Amino acid sequence: MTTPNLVYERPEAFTDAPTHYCPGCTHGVAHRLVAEVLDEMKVTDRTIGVAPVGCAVFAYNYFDTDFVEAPHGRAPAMATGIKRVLPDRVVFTYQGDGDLASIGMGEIVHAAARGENLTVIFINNANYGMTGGQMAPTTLPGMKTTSSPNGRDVETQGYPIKVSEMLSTLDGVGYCVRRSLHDPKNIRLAKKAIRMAFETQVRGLGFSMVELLSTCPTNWGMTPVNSLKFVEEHMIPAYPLGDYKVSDAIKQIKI
Amino acid sequence: MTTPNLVYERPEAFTDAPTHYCPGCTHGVAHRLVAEVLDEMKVTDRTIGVAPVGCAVFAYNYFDTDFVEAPHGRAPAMATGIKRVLPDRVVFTYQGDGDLASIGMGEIVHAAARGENLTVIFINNANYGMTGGQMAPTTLPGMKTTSSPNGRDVETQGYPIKVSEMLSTLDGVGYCVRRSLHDPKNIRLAKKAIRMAFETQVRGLGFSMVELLSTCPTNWGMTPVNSLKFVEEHMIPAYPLGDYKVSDAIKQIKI
Amino acid sequence: MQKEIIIAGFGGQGVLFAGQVLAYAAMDTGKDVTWIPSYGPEMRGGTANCTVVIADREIGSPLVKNPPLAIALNLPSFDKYEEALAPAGTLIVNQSMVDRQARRADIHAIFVPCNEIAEEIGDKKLMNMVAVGAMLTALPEIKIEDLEKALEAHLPTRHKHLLPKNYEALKRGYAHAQKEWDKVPV
Amino acid sequence: MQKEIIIAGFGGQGVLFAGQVLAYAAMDTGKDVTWIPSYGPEMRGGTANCTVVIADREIGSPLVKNPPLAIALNLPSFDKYEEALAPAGTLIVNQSMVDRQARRADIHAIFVPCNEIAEEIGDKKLMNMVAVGAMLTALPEIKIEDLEKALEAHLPTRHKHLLPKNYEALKRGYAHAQKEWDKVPV
Amino acid sequence: MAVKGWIEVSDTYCKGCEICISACPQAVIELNMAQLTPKGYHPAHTFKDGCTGCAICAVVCPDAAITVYREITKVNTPVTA
Amino acid sequence: MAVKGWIEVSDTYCKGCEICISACPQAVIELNMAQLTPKGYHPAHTFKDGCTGCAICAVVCPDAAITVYREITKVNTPVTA
Amino acid sequence: MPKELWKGNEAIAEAAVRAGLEAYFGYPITPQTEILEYLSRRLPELGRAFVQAESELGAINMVYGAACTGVRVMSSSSSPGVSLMMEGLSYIAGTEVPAVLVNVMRGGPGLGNIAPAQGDYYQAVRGGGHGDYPRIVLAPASVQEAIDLMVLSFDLAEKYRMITMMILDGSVGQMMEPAEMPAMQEIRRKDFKWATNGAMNRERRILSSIYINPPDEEITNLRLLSRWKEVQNNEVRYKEYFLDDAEIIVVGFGTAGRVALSAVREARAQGIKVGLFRPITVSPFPFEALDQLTGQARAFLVTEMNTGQMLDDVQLAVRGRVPVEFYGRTGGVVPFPDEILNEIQRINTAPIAADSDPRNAWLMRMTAPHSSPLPEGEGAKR
Amino acid sequence: MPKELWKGNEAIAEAAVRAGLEAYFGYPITPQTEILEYLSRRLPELGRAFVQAESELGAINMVYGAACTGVRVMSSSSSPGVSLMMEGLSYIAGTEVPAVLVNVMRGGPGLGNIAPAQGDYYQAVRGGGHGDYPRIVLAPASVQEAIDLMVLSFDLAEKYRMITMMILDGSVGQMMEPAEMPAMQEIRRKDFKWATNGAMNRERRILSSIYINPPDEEITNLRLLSRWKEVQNNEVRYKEYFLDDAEIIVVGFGTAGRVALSAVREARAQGIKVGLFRPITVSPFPFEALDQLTGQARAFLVTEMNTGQMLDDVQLAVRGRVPVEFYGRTGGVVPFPDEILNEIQRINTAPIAADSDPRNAWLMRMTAPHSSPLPEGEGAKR
Ligand SMILES: Cc1ncc(C[n+]2csc(CCOP(=O)(O)OP(=O)(O)O)c2C)c(N)n1
Ligand SMILES: Cc1ncc(C[n+]2csc(CCOP(=O)(O)OP(=O)(O)O)c2C)c(N)n1
Ligand code: SF4
Ligand code: SF4
Ligand code: SF4
Ligand code: SF4
Ligand code: SF4
Ligand code: SF4
Ligand SMILES: [Mg+2]
Ligand SMILES: [Mg+2]
Repeated sequence: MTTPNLVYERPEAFTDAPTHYCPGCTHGVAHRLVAEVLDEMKVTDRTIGVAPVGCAVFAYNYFDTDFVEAPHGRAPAMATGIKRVLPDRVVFTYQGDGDLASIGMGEIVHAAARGENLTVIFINNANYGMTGGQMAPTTLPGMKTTSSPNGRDVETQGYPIKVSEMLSTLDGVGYCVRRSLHDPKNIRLAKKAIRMAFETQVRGLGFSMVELLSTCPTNWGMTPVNSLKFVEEHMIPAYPLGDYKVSDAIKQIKI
Repeated sequence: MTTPNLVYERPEAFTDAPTHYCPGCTHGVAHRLVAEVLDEMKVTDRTIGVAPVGCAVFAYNYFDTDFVEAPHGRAPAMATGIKRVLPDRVVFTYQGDGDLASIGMGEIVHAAARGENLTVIFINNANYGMTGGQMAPTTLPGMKTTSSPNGRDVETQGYPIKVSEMLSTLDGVGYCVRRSLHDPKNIRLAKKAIRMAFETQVRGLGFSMVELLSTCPTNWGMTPVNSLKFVEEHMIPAYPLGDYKVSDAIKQIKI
Repeated sequence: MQKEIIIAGFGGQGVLFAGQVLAYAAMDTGKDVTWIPSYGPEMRGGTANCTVVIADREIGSPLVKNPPLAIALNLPSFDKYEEALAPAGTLIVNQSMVDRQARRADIHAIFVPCNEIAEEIGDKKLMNMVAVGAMLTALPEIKIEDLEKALEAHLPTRHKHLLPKNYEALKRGYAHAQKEWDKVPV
Repeated sequence: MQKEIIIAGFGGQGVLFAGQVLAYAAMDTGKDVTWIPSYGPEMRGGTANCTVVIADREIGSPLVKNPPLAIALNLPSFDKYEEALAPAGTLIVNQSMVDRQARRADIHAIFVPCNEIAEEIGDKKLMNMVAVGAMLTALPEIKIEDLEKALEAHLPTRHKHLLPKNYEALKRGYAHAQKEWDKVPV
Repeated sequence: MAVKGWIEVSDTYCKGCEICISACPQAVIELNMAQLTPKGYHPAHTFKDGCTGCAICAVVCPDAAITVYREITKVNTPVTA
Repeated sequence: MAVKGWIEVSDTYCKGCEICISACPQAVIELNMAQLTPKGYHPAHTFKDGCTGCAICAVVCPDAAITVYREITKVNTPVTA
Repeated sequence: MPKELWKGNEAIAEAAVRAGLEAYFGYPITPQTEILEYLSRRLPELGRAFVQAESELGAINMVYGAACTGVRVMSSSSSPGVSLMMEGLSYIAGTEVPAVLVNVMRGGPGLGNIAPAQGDYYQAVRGGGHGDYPRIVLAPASVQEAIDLMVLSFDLAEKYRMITMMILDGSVGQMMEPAEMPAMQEIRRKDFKWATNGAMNRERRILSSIYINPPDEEITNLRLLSRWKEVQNNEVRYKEYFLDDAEIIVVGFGTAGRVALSAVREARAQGIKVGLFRPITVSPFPFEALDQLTGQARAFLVTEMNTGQMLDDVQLAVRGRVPVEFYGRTGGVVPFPDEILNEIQRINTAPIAADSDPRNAWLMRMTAPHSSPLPEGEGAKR
Repeated sequence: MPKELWKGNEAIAEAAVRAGLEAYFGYPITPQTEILEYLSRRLPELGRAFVQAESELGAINMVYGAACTGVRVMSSSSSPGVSLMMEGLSYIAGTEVPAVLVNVMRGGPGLGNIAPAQGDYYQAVRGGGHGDYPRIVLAPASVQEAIDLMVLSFDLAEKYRMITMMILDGSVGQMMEPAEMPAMQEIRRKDFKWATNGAMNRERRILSSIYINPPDEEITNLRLLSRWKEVQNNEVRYKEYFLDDAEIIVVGFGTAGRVALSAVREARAQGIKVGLFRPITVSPFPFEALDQLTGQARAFLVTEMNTGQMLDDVQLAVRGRVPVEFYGRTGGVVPFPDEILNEIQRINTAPIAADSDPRNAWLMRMTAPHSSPLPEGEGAKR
């Protein structure tokens, strides 16, 4: 912020490390938005992040905050452990759809049900990026992955789980919304949601989660730009964007 | 059915073994209803039950069907394993609220999401009966248990999980309803629901679950009769009875 | 010195507490002691028992197969521990709940109508203390006063008003057993 | 007989397939063979290499530290395997992608402009086959015809029409290397 | 109306929980304090006339301890809960 | 209107994914085929005038590779996505 | 502090509180639920953290999270629940954060039963989780020892940044014994240089068990092993009874060890030169002490409430120099002193050979119709 | 069948299919995901069951369920995933149903890395789950062996109603070698007298691991152990190389074993009388064969890709009669033959003492600045 005519620069809450993500992967966008929110809220020095097992396993390299790395799916439990002993710190998990919605289903539901004051950034990219593109609980019906080689057959391989809708049934949830990262407008909305989620936490208003529709150009076998189109044309219809739960107290928050 | 003037007798699908349940515990009623439905549908000899860890751990002693005993919470996974290799058998799990809604949350959500053709009998008695009355995910706010000695404090111990409501958000679910066992009318409705759930299974219409509000006189510290009143006065308001999901195909079923 | 005692009866008969009082008394008089309940699925009803070992050295096994001293508050316990008792051991039997004589000749079976005595005192529940009192006749290492002190020190405050009756139960049990011993051909 | 070969290059250069063709040829001529890729987080891009061991007996280690024979399809691989090569070993270097001479004097570095040759044949991708062909000059146990047969037998059907060009690549590589050997002071 | 029925309570199964007692619309059941089952419970029994064979007691009994009969007027097929 | 802006694309971060290119409302970005980043990508750059400093490219860039500037008319405080 | 009569499980819970336990995460399971129940009341009372987790998997990962912040944290469970913690334990070990776990073992495998057992020795000391990692394992045999070792657990875990596990069985958990509680320790949060508790006024920190580059992981493995050597040098603990002139040495831990004490006393009374060696740290195992005792011993008798697990470690220490015999009861059966006495007498009189697997002879005796302590004919039954 | 070039993981999958695999339940994890991916195509094609489970916990319990029906069923995973299966494995063992599990081990502990490792030996052979239970563990060193042992796994699991686990590492999983596939076995559902597949025309059956009465559980434990003795008598497998006149005997399983083969050959070429013993069944471990070899050996060298796990078993067999030395690489590092050759040469020339823990000397060598194979100075670093 030294140059007076600066309009946008890399957030301070980011480290200098280039990410290991594939070119065009919107994990990067999600990271940037979190970093921007940490900057705005000036909480970087009291934030502890919890990285998942998934493509974001190295998330700890990119944020200028303390970080721990959880076993696959267990980030909400680790975050609970941290938050319970350090209630004045800001604790967030960053989890993929395999991590959160498959192996970690028990942990996320219960962190939500307990109303843990945590913020969860949930990256729904409809597959297991890190292990090479297997089916995730969020894989679209008919979508080909390396473990649904003929396209996901809902009869034998199950139906997609709409995580935001599901978690919103829980009383411990303060804020639960779905956003997308496929274009500038939606990215701006996603950032606002992330901000609200962190605000929910710092005010002690319960569990907060932002589900972000994200791309996986590498495993989808598409260019980054086509991946964004895929999100718009196929993911959003299956996973409608919107506010699934915003408690009254949170609706009052002005930012 | 040898005596012509017989109005009611012990179901055939029951073995002769007296149950180990405490006097007045409605686990027994739930058992009897399942047995009656197996009788009516004449499927006893092709049914495989999956017992949980919980007070119903010995359920296998009471039904005249093949039975397996699952690790705590994993009955839906075991049932999936059985059903996938024996799709023409009738497979049901019988699970408590600790088993299904706490430790086994991941397994039940995913069996439901996959639309496994299983029937789940879910006994919600608001505590862990078998281990001596600890808090369950379904324990009512303020309710005293041996692990919420001052009454469940929702701020630190979380909010009750409404399992039927939550699972009904999943597309793989065909039939999901909540009933109660506290009086004759509701018991009759519960039995109808159990019948519908098994019908859902044998027709291959997806995952079916009946949540049954049940008593635990021993750990609630009440007489059996007062326990039934507690269900009516306190449980039902917190866990409204009703049909949470009945797929169109199932609505067509006439029994 | 080491003494092993089993106290057995139905769930509601105060078996575990009786053992605990004994353990407190032993501890307060400077002895080492272990108290261990039988636990298990039976916990939720049915029979209950506890084993108390009192010694003036580090105690090894807290469980004993053939105790030299036992209390049987009901018939199933009588059946079981009459058999298990060490030769020449003493078995305090709650006469109010059994309808037979002892079978073994190599043990001392001391019959005490615990229920009746307790009812005479005015509190049926003190039946267990009657039996403990009786047992002290075969456990010279612990005195009635030790038990009284233990009760005073460890009875929950809300039950403190029951102390006098507890003392009476101990004494009545002791006295009755004393008389029974006199009948025993030594 | 045992021969260890490492083939290394960028991810897209067909390194793994080159090794597999070699492995097929070895297998089809009755030899024992192992093919092992370097795998790991690098898989998703960057460098790749595979090790092929050919022998006429049960193969021990499928990995070798100092191979007697290697192909370096790019500069980082040249750097790495020039150092690792066993003394007196042969390194086939893709001259099209490196801009320096060999540093070690105790090895045979055979430079082959694989990209250019492949482009001459009309398919840039066959660069790997050019290199393999070149390598055969140092691997008398496998004949060009063995490789051709292996390609024919194992190339996916949809690529079968590319066989002639593959053969040509092998031969051109071989021929070029042959000439290079002639320059080597023996 | 006023059909005549009767029930049999099994000693093996009844645990004396009193649920049938509170459910019986005719209030004809009580615990038999004079009897102890092998498991040590006072079992339920009808202590006066008036049972209609409505089977409500059987429907609520957690231990499937009750068999219900009704006087034959026509041949019934058993109904279940 | 028609503010004048410019961007800087960091060599360290840009992976040549082309997302900024397709997002730029002024269509002034392309990959620089003449350049290779240390990681081996062709980085994005503006190839003609017309950048308004709208920052849309920065908002969509997954690698926070773009810094955006705008000609000073008044002193701006930076806005973020 | 004066002695009080404490129930094992509650004593463990209170001792942890006094040692500065700041957070407990657990899930009910018999026979250790009293620990959880006790703390569900006690910790909130003190303003400290208590969470009944959704599962043991949740619990161990909450422990993991809290441990990363540098506070004293624990969980407790029993056999099946502990099995569910294996991944988490391996992560904790790989991250080198201190954590304390209590396993009140029960009869297994599988659901088994809730009676006292020692079948999880292997899991505890050999590591049921994946990968190479050392962990300290303490085995109390009495309530007082459980209290003392509970406090020690936190100290050791912190000192070595290592999982410290206490294994006991339900009989110690359910038993009451006179015991002295330590004084209440004040909670002072130590400023560990590794703790991730928010990067205020310092460089940020990362805690993870990932070493994507194998050589880095190898260095980590060797660092863990080097630290383990320190533990082996400094922390071995055991108790000896009647060993001065003992020719037969009984080795048993926890309840099996104290039952053996009764048998040894009886045998001594009968004039048999027998002593008892009771490991308190089963990991680090007292290899050296046993090595030295091998000089004086004519035979060892290992007694466990399992089918022979610590037996391996005793054999590793004895290295075939004298016979090692085995006597076990399993599945929740607690041996009585007379059974062990029988074995001592047998060893004292019968000639025995140093066989490579003493389980064989034991199994034969257990399943033989005459000598077996099992109910008549049961040995052979399904 | 003619030989084909097979990739280890895919070969395992196809071999299982040919052995009659009726159902696979698994969860992706590197470096074994190809097994799952292969079967996700292959099994549905054959009308057999494939489910990508929600987790390894789900997977093992699906395996458990299917195993109860008597069909051939398996799962596969890698280290952290296998740790999550410990409770389920213990239940399966306690229920005595046959199940097959493949662990393609990776660097650990914790998340570690995905490189080849053998750090889960203890977990596999000593039992990472709670309670006493035996299990068969096979360790292939080549693709052909993996195929053959895969088929054998199902046979053994069924024959002994026991978990059969195959442990290998990512290098075998990723390697291609010429191998012969067995013929496709027809699926005939055997009518096991214990299978819970619906009580049509027979008495109903119950499968459970609960034995609430400790004596019943004890009988079960002894039954399992008796059956294990049978396995020990019948199923021990190993491979010997150059042992006839060997004075130094290298012992290694899986990849470490085959790397050692190269070293042994080289040492032989140098005139050193060295041989290789490669256990194929690491459980039952070939105690007897090693016991006998101890007669001829001057020293043993155990080599593993961990910090010394099978080492315990070798020491249990050798019983201190001759020195046992250790050389390990860990954390995903695969040793090269020359490293093992160095060790052989060292043992051949330097005088060595039979120390009780050969890990000590190894650790010293690994962390010493000069002799260490680690990058300069790394041994001491955090
Ligand atoms: C217990 C365990 N099981 C499986 C794995 C392997 N694994 C690593 S990442 C991953 C899935 C990641 O997918 P997702 O959470 O959707 O994240 P993404 O990579 O798509 O961002 C899996 C299965 C593991 N590391 N640990
Ligand atoms: C892995 C594991 N954790 C914990 C337990 C202990 N346990 C047995 S039953 C039970 C809870 C039972 O409660 P619920 O499922 O509600 O059944 P209920 O007894 O109330 O019918 C628990 C925690 C166990 N057996 N296994
Ligand atoms: S694999 Fe997919 S999700 Fe992972 S970094 Fe690459 S594009 Fe992103
Ligand atoms: S403890 Fe409760 S749930 Fe269990 S049998 Fe008794 S009353 Fe029923
Ligand atoms: S409801 Fe059943 S168990 Fe209860 S008292 Fe009546 S007959 Fe007996
Ligand atoms: S059948 Fe009806 S009337 Fe007769 S006892 Fe039962 S509830 Fe009462
Ligand atoms: S969006 Fe970012 S990373 Fe992608 S090309 Fe543009 S500047 Fe480079
Ligand atoms: S700032 Fe706006 S106009 Fe300028 S390059 Fe970026 S997107 Fe295009
Ligand atoms: Mg994903
Ligand atoms: Mg319950």
